[in-house]
Amino acid sequence: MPFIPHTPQDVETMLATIGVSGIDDLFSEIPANIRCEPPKLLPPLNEMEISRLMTQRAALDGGKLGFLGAGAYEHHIPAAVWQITTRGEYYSSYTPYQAEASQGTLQVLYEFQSMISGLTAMEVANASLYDGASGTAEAVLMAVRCSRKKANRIAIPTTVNPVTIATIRALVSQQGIELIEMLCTEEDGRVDTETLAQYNDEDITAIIIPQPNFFGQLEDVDIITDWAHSVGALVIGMVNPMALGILKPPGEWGSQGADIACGEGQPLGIPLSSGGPYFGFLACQKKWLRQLPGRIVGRTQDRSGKRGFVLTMQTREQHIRRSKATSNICTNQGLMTVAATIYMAIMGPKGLANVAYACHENSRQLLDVLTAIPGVERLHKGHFFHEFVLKLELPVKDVLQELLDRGIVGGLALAENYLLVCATETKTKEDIDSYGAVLADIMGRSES
Amino acid sequence: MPFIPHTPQDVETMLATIGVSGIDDLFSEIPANIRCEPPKLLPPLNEMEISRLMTQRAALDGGKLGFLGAGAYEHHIPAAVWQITTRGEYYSSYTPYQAEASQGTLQVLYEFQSMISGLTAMEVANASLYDGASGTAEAVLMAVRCSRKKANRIAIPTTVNPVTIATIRALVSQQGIELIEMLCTEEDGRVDTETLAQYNDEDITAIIIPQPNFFGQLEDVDIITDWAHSVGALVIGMVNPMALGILKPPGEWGSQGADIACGEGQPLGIPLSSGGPYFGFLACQKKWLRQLPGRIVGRTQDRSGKRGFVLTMQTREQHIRRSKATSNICTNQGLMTVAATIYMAIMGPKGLANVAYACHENSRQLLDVLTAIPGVERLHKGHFFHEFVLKLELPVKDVLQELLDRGIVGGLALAENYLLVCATETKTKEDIDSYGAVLADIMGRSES
Amino acid sequence: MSGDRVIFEESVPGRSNSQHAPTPTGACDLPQDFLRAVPPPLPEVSELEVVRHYTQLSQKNFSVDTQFYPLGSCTMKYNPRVCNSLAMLPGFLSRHPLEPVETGQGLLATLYELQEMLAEVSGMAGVSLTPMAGAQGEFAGIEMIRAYHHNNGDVDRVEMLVPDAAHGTNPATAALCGFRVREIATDENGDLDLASLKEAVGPQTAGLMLTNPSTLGVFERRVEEVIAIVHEVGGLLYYDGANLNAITGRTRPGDMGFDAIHINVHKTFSTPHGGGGPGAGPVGVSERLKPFLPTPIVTCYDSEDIKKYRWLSGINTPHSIGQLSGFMGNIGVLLRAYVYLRMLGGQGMRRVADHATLNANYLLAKLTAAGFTVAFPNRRASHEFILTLKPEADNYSVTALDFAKRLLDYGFYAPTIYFPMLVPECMLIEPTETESKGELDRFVDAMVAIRNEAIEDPRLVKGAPHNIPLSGAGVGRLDETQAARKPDLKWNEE
Amino acid sequence: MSGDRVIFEESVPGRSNSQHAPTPTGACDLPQDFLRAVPPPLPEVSELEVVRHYTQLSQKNFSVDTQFYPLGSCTMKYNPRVCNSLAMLPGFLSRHPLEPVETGQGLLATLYELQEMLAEVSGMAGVSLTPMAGAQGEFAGIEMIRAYHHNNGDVDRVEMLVPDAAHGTNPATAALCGFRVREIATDENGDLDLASLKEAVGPQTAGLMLTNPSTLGVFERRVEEVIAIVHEVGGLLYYDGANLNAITGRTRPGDMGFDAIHINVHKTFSTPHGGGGPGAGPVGVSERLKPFLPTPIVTCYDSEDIKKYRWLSGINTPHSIGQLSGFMGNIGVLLRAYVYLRMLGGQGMRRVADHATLNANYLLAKLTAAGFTVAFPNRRASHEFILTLKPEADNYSVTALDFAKRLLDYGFYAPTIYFPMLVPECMLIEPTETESKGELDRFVDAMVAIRNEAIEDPRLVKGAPHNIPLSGAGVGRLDETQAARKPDLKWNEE
Ligand SMILES: Cc1ncc(COP(=O)(O)O)c(C=O)c1O
Ligand SMILES: Cc1ncc(COP(=O)(O)O)c(C=O)c1O
Repeated sequence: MPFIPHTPQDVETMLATIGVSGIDDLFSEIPANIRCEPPKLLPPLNEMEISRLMTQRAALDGGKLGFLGAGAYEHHIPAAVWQITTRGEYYSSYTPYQAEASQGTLQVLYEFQSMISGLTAMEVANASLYDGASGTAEAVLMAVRCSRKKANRIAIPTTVNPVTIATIRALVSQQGIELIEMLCTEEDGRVDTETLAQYNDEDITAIIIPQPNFFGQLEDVDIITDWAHSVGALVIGMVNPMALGILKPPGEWGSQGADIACGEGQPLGIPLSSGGPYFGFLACQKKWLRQLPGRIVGRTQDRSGKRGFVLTMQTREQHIRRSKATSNICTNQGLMTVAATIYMAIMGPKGLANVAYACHENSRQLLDVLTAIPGVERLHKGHFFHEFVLKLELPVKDVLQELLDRGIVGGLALAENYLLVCATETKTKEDIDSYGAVLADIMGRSES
Repeated sequence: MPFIPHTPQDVETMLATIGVSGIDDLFSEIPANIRCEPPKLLPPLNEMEISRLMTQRAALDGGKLGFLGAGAYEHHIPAAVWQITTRGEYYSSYTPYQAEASQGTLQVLYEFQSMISGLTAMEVANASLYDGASGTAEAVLMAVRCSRKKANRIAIPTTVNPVTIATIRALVSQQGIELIEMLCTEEDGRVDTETLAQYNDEDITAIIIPQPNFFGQLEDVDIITDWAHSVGALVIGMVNPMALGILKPPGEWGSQGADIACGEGQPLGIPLSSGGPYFGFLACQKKWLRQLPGRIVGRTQDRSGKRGFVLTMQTREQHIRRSKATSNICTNQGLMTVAATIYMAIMGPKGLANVAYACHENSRQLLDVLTAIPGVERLHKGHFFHEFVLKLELPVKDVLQELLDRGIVGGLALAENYLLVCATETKTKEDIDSYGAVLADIMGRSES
Repeated sequence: MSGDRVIFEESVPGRSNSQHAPTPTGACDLPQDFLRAVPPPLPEVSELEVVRHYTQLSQKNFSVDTQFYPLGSCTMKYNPRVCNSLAMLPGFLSRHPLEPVETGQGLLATLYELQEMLAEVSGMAGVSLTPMAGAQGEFAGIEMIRAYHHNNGDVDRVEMLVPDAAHGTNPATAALCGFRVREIATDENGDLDLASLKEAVGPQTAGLMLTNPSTLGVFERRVEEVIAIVHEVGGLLYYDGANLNAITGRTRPGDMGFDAIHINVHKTFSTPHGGGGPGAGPVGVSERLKPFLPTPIVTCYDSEDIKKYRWLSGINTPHSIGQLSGFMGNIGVLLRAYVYLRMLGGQGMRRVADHATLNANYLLAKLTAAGFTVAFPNRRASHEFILTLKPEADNYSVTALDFAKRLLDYGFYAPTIYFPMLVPECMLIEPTETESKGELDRFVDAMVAIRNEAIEDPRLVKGAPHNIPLSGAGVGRLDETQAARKPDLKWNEE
Repeated sequence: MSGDRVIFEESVPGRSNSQHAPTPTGACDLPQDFLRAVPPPLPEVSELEVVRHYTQLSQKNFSVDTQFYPLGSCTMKYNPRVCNSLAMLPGFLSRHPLEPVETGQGLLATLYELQEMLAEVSGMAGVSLTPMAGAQGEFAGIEMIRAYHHNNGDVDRVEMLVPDAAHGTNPATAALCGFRVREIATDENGDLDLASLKEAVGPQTAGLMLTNPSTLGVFERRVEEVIAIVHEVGGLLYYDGANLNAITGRTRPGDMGFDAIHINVHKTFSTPHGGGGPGAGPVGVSERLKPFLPTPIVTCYDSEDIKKYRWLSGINTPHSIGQLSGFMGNIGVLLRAYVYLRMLGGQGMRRVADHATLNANYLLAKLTAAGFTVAFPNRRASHEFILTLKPEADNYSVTALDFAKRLLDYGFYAPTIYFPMLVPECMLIEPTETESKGELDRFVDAMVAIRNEAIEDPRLVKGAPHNIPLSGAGVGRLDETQAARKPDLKWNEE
């Protein structure tokens, strides 16, 4: 019996101790008419068989030369990260309710909070949420709780990832929150700081500022932040944590800094994995601490004064506050934060900055190579981090299919002729040139 | 600087503490004319780059449907085995000289010795040697030390793996040991028990009995053992430990049992890995304990009576006995024994027996399928474990090449027309049928 | 020992691991305005120090891989190691979520089969795998109920009924979905109080959230009646699947009559808890809620006799409550669940419930025989059960918390304590099916030994833990009050 | 705690893990004579119990990944984790050793480049990777020397010279190769005593085995003279490469004039020690010994402008001393060494020696300043150095062994003690280049603290260890005498 240690003799002894004659008796309280037969599932496989099956399936997937970003990014992950993260003691423990027997996880989370706080330049951080998109929805709910305004109106620029917007909509619409679209400039693909005054009277509770934004462009975060604060709106900085290796952190945006910082943690040591598990991070200024959802770890001491760590501020949480909790989140993405913490510790400030630079450099190089091809040009002006939008003279869908047939995942189709492209530090000059050569070939063939 | 923690500031402080002005000064005792420049090596790669290179290289290798055995065997290895074995505490520790801080490794080795003793039915076992072949050479040297005979004559049947014989020759020939070839029957591919008496007057020190033998055949171990003992020769049982899941263990051969048991440990949870690292095991009757080479772990207690484990019987070893040691072995295959111990613990008696049965069953099935093909027949009569020799009407070399072109590693060419083939529990009916179909096709095409 | 320090205490300015980052070839072209003035204050430590630090820290955790972990409601069973290796195969790890489905047919086939198998195990008509954990599954389920009512023009159903014994996520989720929460009482045998239920239902009722077996460790015997009462008034029924491990292959929420459920795959399907996640909380629904399932969902079609798979979302699913996260859910977790399910098969799923229940009832019988007080003595335990240590607290002033802390010294993780809140000094014990009889017996011995200590030397127990068998000198009982009063939530150079 | 028991104590008859073994379809057809009468007495435990047991046991080890491990002569540096992942890629793991070279071009290219790089680092003309560890490398080297002499008809060279400070494997190897061992004395500064050497050499001399820097932690300054003396009489020179970490990129055995060497890749090239192995001991030789290299060796040729690789053995290598093991050596270990070497490059190899030497000399300086006695005070330390604790033993009757055991309590693995035997109460300390200054400082603090304890409370030190920071309650000082007197070498049900 896979994973069940009992011998028939054990079972017999145990049944006798309980005082029943068979296992069926243990289920006597289930009404007879809702009892069922064992489910009809695919036939069971032993470990050797399932290993072979999954190995075959995995061999069908992935492994392409990829230039896709759009919210999830391929980065080098030091081998140490996952070899340590998957150690049984991290992997198979629960949320650290018994602090004294969970100091490993607790200290890692404390270090994680410290690193996220440092990276975002915010005063406090929680110990993770599900992912970047749902975490941004939590940031919205939090902003609404923090604000004294009656109307709950959240300004969201169209430069925010549309899936993130949809997720926010799905998760917060029941709270009477209104999402207000803020248009961006066509030329720049970013929030038009000239026209911010249009929203002065909209009674905005908070604004989400993406940096870099969905198109890879860098927003004028200082101006937008100061404007938002001038109209009494809170600022939610939605950031790529890898970019923060070099970019100005939300805590330093404008004259006061953002109020809340959130984002997708995946770039920090988490594999692409077809979309998950990743993790969301959330940080804020200390004054909003009691509105921060999710687990929080604090440092304390034992009776002899020895340092230790515990889950704290639990009166915000659902298991204590129930329907009045700051969030319903319980299980979060714990193990991902272990990986991210180890990743950040290995990379350090210099490593993170160098990777961020390399991403930027590579994407600039890619831009040069691709826009040298006739029929390919960049859509926007202005600065970008490691993604940009191309305008192609051919239908993007067809181009992507041809690229794929030649082993290249070319980017994300945004519209008929627009293509969002990314190059991280993982791309070599040869990779970039090979994308260029293949694309040139595709574009050229259509010319003739 | 990869893997070096010092900052320039650290280096300066340290040099100052030492009282020198530069690192060069630390090498002042090396005569000037033998100093060198840094070696000219391939250019350094960062972790991302080397990972990509090795992944590309690994992708070139392996992954075939394989029917090769001949001393190394593909078996299912439970995932738990290597996930635990590569934990840093096992992986990055040294030979357990400081017992109190090495109880993990020591207890594992004690358990390993216990399991190997049990499997072979011998009284004591050591904690591993390099591999099966060199371990057999150690067994030969050991037998010579144990024996009171003047002449050092070791009988080796031709049913022993020829590479093992070559290895023994390379390793023991300096000791004035004579290796005497014992012919096998052509029909059976095993030691001819009828003609043993021929060797009665050869003054044999010890005989090596392989079970199963190189051709996969089962030797009449009881008869040979009793005969050897009757002429005062020691018996070295060279066994496949997986086969011992069902086969009679050396300790029970004949009326007294073998004196020494040795073999290649690879089948016990070690991946094929193009040949290593594997491990050799060596077990013997207690009376020969002081002649047993290699590390040995013993149980003892601390001052409060608490159970603990230490390296013991070290007066046999080179670091104490120097030129009079039982062997020069120092570093052995420690980590492999951790894997093997975990493997044996997971499999248990029933699991090991079932795998052994399945190997046997599959190879019988394979035999049926292959010998149904015209031009293919079995060379020997008699019982085999999980390997057998085929006689092909076509040159084996060409057939193997054709098989390989179609993704199948068909076995080992023994001679122009002889092919040694193996099927372990990893082969499904489809695998076997597909070998059959492809071979039939190859054999058939040549007919026409 | 590095693990006794915080990683920042190992930091030396200027240190870096150059093997992990390309050296920049030139200066950055971005204007200063966009850039950070100072580098992020991350620790500057060598790779060896990182490995040493986090390896040592790991040794300071109890876990299923190292200890018996009878944490009630959490189903801390063995997480097969093979699930980890197979979910982390390079093909799965390297694929970008937005790649075309052509590059993900292996994954999609797997997810599709998982959807089908979860539907079969739970008896539901449709499944979406996307929720990230139980609580998000609850959100999806309750949102679907809301969407269903709204779709019927039934917009005045503003109340969600929740038993008082329910897990905190239930009321929190209902509130998040905009419902007013109404609590329903429990009777003295742990069943839902039908009188309160009848009194509570009405046209304002959107639905009822039920955990069955409940968090009290007993099966809701009148579940059909409960369901009938709610359905009668037009409400829908939500099943919290956290305790599914108790009933797999014995009964199914779908057969009981539930409309929506979530499944904590990190409980019943043995994916790891990872010190707090990630898990996954697939939702299953009855036929009428299928159009509302969250996206994406995997669908299957035949193409030239080959099964092909693709995602359903957006335009294909107009009534869906939408997407709950940035991509497709916790794929890696779902892969682990698939491997587990495939290894067990249908009979295996029944064996899970059988042996989980056997272990709980055995432990219950032994602890009862040893003189401990059971919360619901007239009931059969499900896969877990509740002790009340009120007698011990009254007689020796040693509380459930003290017992819990002292168990750590004995090398056992503590059961869940003070939840559910209904039972005073309660201890919710869930052994799971993967623990051996020997381990259960040792746990009983420890409980008895602690009670003896409580009698003979209560301060010993109240001062626990004293000597947790952990590396690097464990800590003693930690001061949680100080932690909350003066929050120290990040490292500041002292 | 499972780790406090032996796995056999967890065994319950009849238990098995059916997920790992196919169920037999029929009865075995083999005659009873061939079969075992009773199943092998392996433990019968569940997979969870196995995982728990061996995970707990691992926590009872000190290791580089968890502690400073300054074990002299052993080069316990950081073993990069990436070497492990890349060596364990499925393509490498799944290949059978006897497969045709077509299926192993990735591996063979790697091994070929490794051969070339090791030749360059050591300054030798040819390399064979096949020896399984240092001692087997020694065997290969000494055998080649023997073969060389025999090939020259020079059969009367029956003596191998070995310094008295040499590692035990040196004389043991020489004996195994059939040589008479003759010890050469060391002078008071740790150099070889040239007078004894000159006296010892003659027509009977087959060669000299030298470790340089020697196991005394100092560089043999007159190495050229030593070599000349031996060459003069027709003997060859063997270099024991265990201490190569001290000189990489600074000097090369080949340039010194050695004829044969081995390299412990598990030392200098940072492959793990695995609690006792596996390692690998490639041998390098000068031009004249190349024909004698053990097989197989990888060779490279061009085929249609593509580099192809194949094994050299048997017929291609008529003078070879032959094959030393069943297949090709410890391939997985060699792969790890390759990855390490590629990450470091030539400059990196020099940095290794530089910083290993820096760390040793720094530690030496600090310990000297703290009042400890150095064995060779007039010498520069190489990558390791020797303290003699004779003064402490004489004054406080606290020995090197006591210091070693007490260091464990402080969370440090102990340096090598009582080797080399020349120095009384010796402690051979090798910090390696991967340890930080902070860690070295802490080690000095611990040594000083222990000496203070020795002065104030010698019994504390003599009774150590007392509280090793290990999981599952460490043991106290173990009785080795009892272990050897009444060997208990395997589990017998008590
Ligand atoms: C009864 C019950 N319901 C819901 C949940 C919430 O599930 P999750 O933690 O996966 O969000 C839990 C988890 O502990 C639970 O025990
Ligand atoms: C100086 C010296 N020579 C030789 C050896 C033997 O090497 P191995 O243990 O790899 O066989 C060692 C190992 O400790 C050593 O230190």
